[in-house]
Amino acid sequence: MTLAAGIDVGTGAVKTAIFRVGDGKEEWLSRATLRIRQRDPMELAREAFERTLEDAGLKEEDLDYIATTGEGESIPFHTGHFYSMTAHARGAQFLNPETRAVLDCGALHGRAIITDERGKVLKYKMTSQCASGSGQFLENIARYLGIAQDEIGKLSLQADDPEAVSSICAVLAETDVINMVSRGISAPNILKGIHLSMASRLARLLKSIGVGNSLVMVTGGLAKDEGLVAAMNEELAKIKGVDAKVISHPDSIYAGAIGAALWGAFRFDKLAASGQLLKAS
Amino acid sequence: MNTTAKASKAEVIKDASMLKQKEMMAKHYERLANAEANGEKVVSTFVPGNLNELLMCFDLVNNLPEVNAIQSGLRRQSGAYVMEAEKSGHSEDVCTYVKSDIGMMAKGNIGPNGKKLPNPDVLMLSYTGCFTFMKWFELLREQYKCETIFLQTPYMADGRITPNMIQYMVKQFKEDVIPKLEAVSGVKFDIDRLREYLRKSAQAEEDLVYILQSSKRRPSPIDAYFGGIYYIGPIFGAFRGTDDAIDYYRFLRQEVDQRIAAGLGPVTPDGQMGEEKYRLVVEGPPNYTNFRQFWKMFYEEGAVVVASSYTKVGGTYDFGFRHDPDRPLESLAEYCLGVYTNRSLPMRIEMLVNYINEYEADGLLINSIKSCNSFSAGQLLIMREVEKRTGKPAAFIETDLVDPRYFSAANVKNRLESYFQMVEQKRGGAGKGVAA
Amino acid sequence: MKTFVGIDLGSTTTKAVLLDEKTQVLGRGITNSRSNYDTACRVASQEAVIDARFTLFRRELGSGDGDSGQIEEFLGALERAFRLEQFLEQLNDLERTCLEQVRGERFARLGDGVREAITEVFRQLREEAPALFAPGATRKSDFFRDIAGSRYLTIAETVARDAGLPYDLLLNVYDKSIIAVENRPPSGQLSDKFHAALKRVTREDTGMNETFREAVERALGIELEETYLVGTGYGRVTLPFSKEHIRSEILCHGLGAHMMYPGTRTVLDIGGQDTKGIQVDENGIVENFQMNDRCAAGCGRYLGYIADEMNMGLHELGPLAMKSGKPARINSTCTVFAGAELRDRLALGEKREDILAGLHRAIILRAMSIISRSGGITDQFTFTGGVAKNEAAVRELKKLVVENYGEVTINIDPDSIYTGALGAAEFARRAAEGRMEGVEA
Amino acid sequence: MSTPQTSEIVARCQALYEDLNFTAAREWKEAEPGRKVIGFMPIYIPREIIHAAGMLPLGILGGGDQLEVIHGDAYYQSYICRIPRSTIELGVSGRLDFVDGMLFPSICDVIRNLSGMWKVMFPGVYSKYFDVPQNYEDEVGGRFYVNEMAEFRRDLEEMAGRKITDDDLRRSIGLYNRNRRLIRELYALRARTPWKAPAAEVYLVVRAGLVLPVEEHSALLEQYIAAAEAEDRPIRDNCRIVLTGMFCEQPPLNLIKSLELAGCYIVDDDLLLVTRWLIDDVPLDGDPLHNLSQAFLHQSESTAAKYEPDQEEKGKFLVRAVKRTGAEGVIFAAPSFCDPALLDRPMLQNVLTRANIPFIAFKYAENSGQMQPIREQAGTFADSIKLWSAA
Ligand SMILES: Nc1ncnc2c1ncn2[C@@H]1O[C@H](COP(=O)(O)OP(=O)(O)O)[C@@H](O)[C@H]1O
Ligand SMILES: Nc1ncnc2c1ncn2[C@@H]1O[C@H](COP(=O)(O)OP(=O)(O)O)[C@@H](O)[C@H]1O
Ligand code: SF4
Ligand code: SF4
Ligand code: SF4
Repeated sequence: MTLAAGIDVGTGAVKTAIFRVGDGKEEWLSRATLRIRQRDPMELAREAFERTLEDAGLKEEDLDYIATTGEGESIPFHTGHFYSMTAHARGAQFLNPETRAVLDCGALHGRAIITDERGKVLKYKMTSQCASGSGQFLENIARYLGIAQDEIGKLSLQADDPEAVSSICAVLAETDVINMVSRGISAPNILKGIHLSMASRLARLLKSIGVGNSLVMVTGGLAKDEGLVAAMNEELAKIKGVDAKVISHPDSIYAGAIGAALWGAFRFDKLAASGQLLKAS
Repeated sequence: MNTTAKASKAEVIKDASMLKQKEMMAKHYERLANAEANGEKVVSTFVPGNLNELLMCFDLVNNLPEVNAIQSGLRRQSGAYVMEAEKSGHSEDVCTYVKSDIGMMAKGNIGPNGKKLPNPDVLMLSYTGCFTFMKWFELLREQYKCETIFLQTPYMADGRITPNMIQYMVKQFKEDVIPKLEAVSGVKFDIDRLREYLRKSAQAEEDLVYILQSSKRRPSPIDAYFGGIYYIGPIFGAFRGTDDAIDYYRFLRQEVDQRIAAGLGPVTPDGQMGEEKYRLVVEGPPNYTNFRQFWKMFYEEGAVVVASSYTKVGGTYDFGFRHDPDRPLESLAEYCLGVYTNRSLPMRIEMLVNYINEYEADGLLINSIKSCNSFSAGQLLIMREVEKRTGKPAAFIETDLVDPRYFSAANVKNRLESYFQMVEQKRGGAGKGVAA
Repeated sequence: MKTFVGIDLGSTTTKAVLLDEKTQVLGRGITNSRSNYDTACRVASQEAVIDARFTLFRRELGSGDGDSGQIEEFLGALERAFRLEQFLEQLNDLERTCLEQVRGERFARLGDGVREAITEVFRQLREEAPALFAPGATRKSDFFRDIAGSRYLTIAETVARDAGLPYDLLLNVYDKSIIAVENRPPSGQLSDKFHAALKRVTREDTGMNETFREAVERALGIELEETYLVGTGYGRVTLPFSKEHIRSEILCHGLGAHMMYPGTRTVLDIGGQDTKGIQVDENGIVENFQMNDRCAAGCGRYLGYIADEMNMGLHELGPLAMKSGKPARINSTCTVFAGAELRDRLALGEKREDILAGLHRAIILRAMSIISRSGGITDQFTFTGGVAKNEAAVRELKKLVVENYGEVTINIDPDSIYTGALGAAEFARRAAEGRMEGVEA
Repeated sequence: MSTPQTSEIVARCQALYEDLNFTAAREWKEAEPGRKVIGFMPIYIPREIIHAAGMLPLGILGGGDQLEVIHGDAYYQSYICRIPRSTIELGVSGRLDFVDGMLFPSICDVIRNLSGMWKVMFPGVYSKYFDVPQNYEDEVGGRFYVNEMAEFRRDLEEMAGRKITDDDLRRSIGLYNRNRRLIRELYALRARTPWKAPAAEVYLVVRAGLVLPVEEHSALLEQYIAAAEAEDRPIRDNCRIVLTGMFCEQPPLNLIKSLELAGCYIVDDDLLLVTRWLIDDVPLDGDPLHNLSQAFLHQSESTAAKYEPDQEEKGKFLVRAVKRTGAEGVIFAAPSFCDPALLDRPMLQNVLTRANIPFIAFKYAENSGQMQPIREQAGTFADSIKLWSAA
């Protein structure tokens, strides 16, 4: 039996997960998530990690491998680091084994990943420079509109005449939105407009890496946003030669942490088998 | 179309040239659509440095991807095409003309008449004034796997055409371009046929120059940018060297003469333009996705464009160049070398300065196109220099040719209004003396 | 008396200036721009009127033979009292709105807990309010949204924890309500509030005497007639005015800067979303201008994101950056990624003040490019817009101006944020005089 | 003199790299009266002709990530790449005031237009747009190119006040042949044992050649190769990649370092192409200009800057590079807003896909500061090659 923890330090939140792996089983013991709000992410990572240990009834020295991902490279107590797309691909695979593509929508970047049945990253692409299609932007707008995170999706689904956000820049788009409000456009239509513009960017990413007709799992902070998922499906349906379906999972936000933990266990076993035993921390 | 202005006499005659152009375009697209059925071979080529007369010598039908992109822009389809190209892996950063074309191919290559455009039998890559052309046709070649003929036009970097340049181009014609065109088309090259076409070109060119220079008058009878774009269509496209082009420019010249006689200004999509308040020289291509809206921002404020550089991309005729039947290949070379975007930056500055002076303009407006490095890189220096040399103010706006995402109406309008108000204020201020 | 109003509807703030017939500034008002331009204009104008009243008080009091120190002390007390009245009024409105919010179905299942928590938050807010307006107190900002907001968030965090409620919930109630409150046009009679403030001052016994009261009453009696109004600014296209009441912000900034410093030849304005370089002639007439392109990198909003990220007030950024000895080299001024860059660098162990100083330098570098585009700097150079309030930005600017253009006079007015509105007010005055100089109606 | 360590050599090169005032070139010029320096931009210039005139060819590759660009930005819209603006900044700020001439090779519209801008902005300086043929027939493009070079030679003769003899040219060609040979050797060394010659070091060492006289640079290359071979360095569990697509604006050094940190050994690249443009020795006998022209037409590197007349050959050079160096993948890194590089990329990617070679792609600017996204992408690429190659 191998015990491994995954710590995913994002720009929006820290996510942790602990797994017990062995005998062909992958057992998810505990989890935690903490929003990063004006606090040192490294401190938060420690805090989330402690909570996860406590919930699993474990101590740090029980663990065989502590894997970080995301921006967790500099966490002092890790055993190894996996890059975030590596981790998300594996995490999504765990959440739904049918997954062949992953769309990681975080606070600043969107990442599209094509995987195989083992969670191997075959191809991927990230959104570039400009941030108008980012989670951060959506969050800002929602705050401006006075809408809570978990309401965004539901409201967006009610849109009847989405208003396109034209600006390429998040700052200018903010003004666009302010103009919309003053023109009396309803919140659902505004949100849906933003969702569609984000979705269209993400769909382009997916298409450009050859998504074909895979099942696409959304992971990351925005996975909970059913409005975005719906918009994604609409945008993908518009693309010729693509017959992909986008789904989410209640635990999608943990995909990075899950993937890191599972790869950690995998790596530990592999190294153990070759006689190079590792010691956590 | 606004129908209220249709009643005036000028309108009716105006329609003669417009109808002629419409009919020419429709016929051409029809010919393209039926090329395969009719056993005609199709050549794709570019506007700047296009060799229409030469291509006609081989009975090739001329298809211009740039013009298709413009059409897609005007029809508001380019946005989707550009996105399509980006979906298939093209960068957001690069020229949207290319992406519009590639997206259009991916979406079935439907022309403006709703019929499928034919696959080219040959790509005539006249690489004039823009490096992007090279990549564009490499991409098309990858798709169509057809013969690609390459014609390099050296850049007029030092403001002059050297014998080495002419020699290089003529050599390319003789040793590469013509033999390959003969092979593709199965038609033997006949230099006398070329001479005849060139003669016709020169005739139409004469009228075009007359029309474009009519804007030196006050009020200007034409808008040399928004209107000018329609006027250059036939001669920059598939009609140079044809009788159709001769007729079209004759009609147009008559219409312009009538407007001059009546003391009228340009006709806009909303009818006869009101008082001419500002005279501008414009540098840079227009925006096609919001063409009407863009134009309206000018004529609403009483601004008329009296000269533009964009109407020189398919050939610079106003400095005296004409296609010359007596020196056929040399004159084709000179034509390619002389197009606006193949002129060095100092030459462009000089040209714009002269336009401002000769056409008595209030200033320079630069429409900087995100897509087009050939035009845009260096425009801010052009602006500075033209201001310095003419003492007239310049304004700078940014849009794109066919990518609607880069047209921000509020932004453009804000700058234009500020600019017009500034010109106005300066005029008022100049006579006022020192204020409080 | 006749007044001429200029309103500058900026992307971040809306400013109003009231001029009298002698081109003297009577009052200035500012508020944050919001979704409802109409309201923003009304609030800013009202603020300018309030400020104008204080000018009139000062004029009335000054015409008597009072001791000037005493007068200033009194006016200071009166102003604080007035602001406190205003604050409490808005606070009450906010509380009502918040309580209405939680009647919605979303909160039904949480029962009375939420209502109690909110009441508790507001109780504490009210309790500490007088201290916020005590003599010498510094506030995070002058806008209700900012003052109330930051205190609400702090208090709500503790209250939520104690009550076992999710903090995000209280946050959301606030977000929803503040919009409603902000977008309600100002109501109630100003004179009532002045009287209430007077009463408060009387109670506090700040050496007010009957002459003072009479002077104030006299000043309140003067009618302020809005003779002509001109609007300008980013929201110009959507301004609630007709075309003859609108001027381009470029012209207004040029003219405004000229009025403040008649020797001005170059103006730099850094606002929330745009940076402008303007060249004017000896009459304040614009000769040339350049603005940032469509990318809003390096404008004032950038500082806003940074301030949010650090949970600091905008006016605290400058002083912190001034402490840096070794500014970090920052190349990207993308507003949206500013926060990420900040975190990145903090994680690498760079000091907050060094990063901040680097960010300020980056903004100014961009502004320098825009000035360079518009034709460089000639004597005198005037810096306007909200960012001119930021000392760290000013320091970098001064350094770079000297390095690139030599010793030129650099003007920065404490009221530089009102430059556009001032120019607009002057256009209004000229328009009313029939001097439609330079601009066609 | 004892053989220096790699660290000493690299430190010297790094200092040259960071010196935005080109002190080394200034010193060279001042050392003897009448010396002249000719600056050139990427991508290819026959440096031999400049050298034969007794002048120093000086590579001007933009301002990197340390130059504060103020005036340069005033001349360019935000959607144009960085290199022209930082180059203008170098000019306007007086950092190039010792340069007697500037060459703008034919590579794209941006550099092409910059040649005209230079004429307007710095009227006292010799400036030339250096047009190269895209037609590779000896009699057509070859003839044109020889004539262009002859014109350039005449210009330089005028500046130098003396003739450039064929023997001068031959001697210079010989020196540059040796320099190119050494660089090829260095690249081969790195491809064999990438841990011995980290990409950032190789870059710095080669880049020094753009500011040093060729004789001096060749000696430096020799020293570095010897030192690198001799030094023991730990081998890391990295994958091997070919880095391509950057042919003009150079990435910041941090980007190159980040790639190796994220687990990718760079075993081939197209950085600083001018130093390796000609892939074989240029013959010394016969007419030197003709030989240079022949080498250009028939023995030169394939890049996005060139038209590939043969559709079949398009992109094959990359596949060959991967095979030659035993690479496991390709990383495309292109300057943001670089039309030629970015338009070329999909075609090259199609070739790689057909050849079953994995690749990733991203953009950068010479002053990119945020390496996090790049590390992440390269790291994932390395992860995917490493984790699963065994699984
Ligand atoms: N409960 C939620 N519902 C909707 N969106 C959320 C929720 N929680 C977080 N987010 C969004 O997710 C983003 C953070 O995602 P995350 O995956 O942590 O980003 P990253 O991995 O880039 O740090 C935030 O910007 C926020 O918009
Ligand atoms: N007290 C202050 N200290 C520092 N910066 C400030 C202050 N007030 C405003 N600013 C800056 O000024 C910007 C707004 O400037 P302003 O001229 O009002 O813009 P706009 O006209 O676009 O609304 C803000 O984004 C902020 O960065
Ligand atoms: S356009 Fe906006 S999001 Fe994009 S780089 Fe500029 S400021 Fe950032
Ligand atoms: S870069 Fe300009 S000239 Fe070249 S293809 Fe694009 S739009 Fe045309
Ligand atoms: S980076 Fe690309 S676009 Fe920029 S100058 Fe170089 S080749 Fe041209």
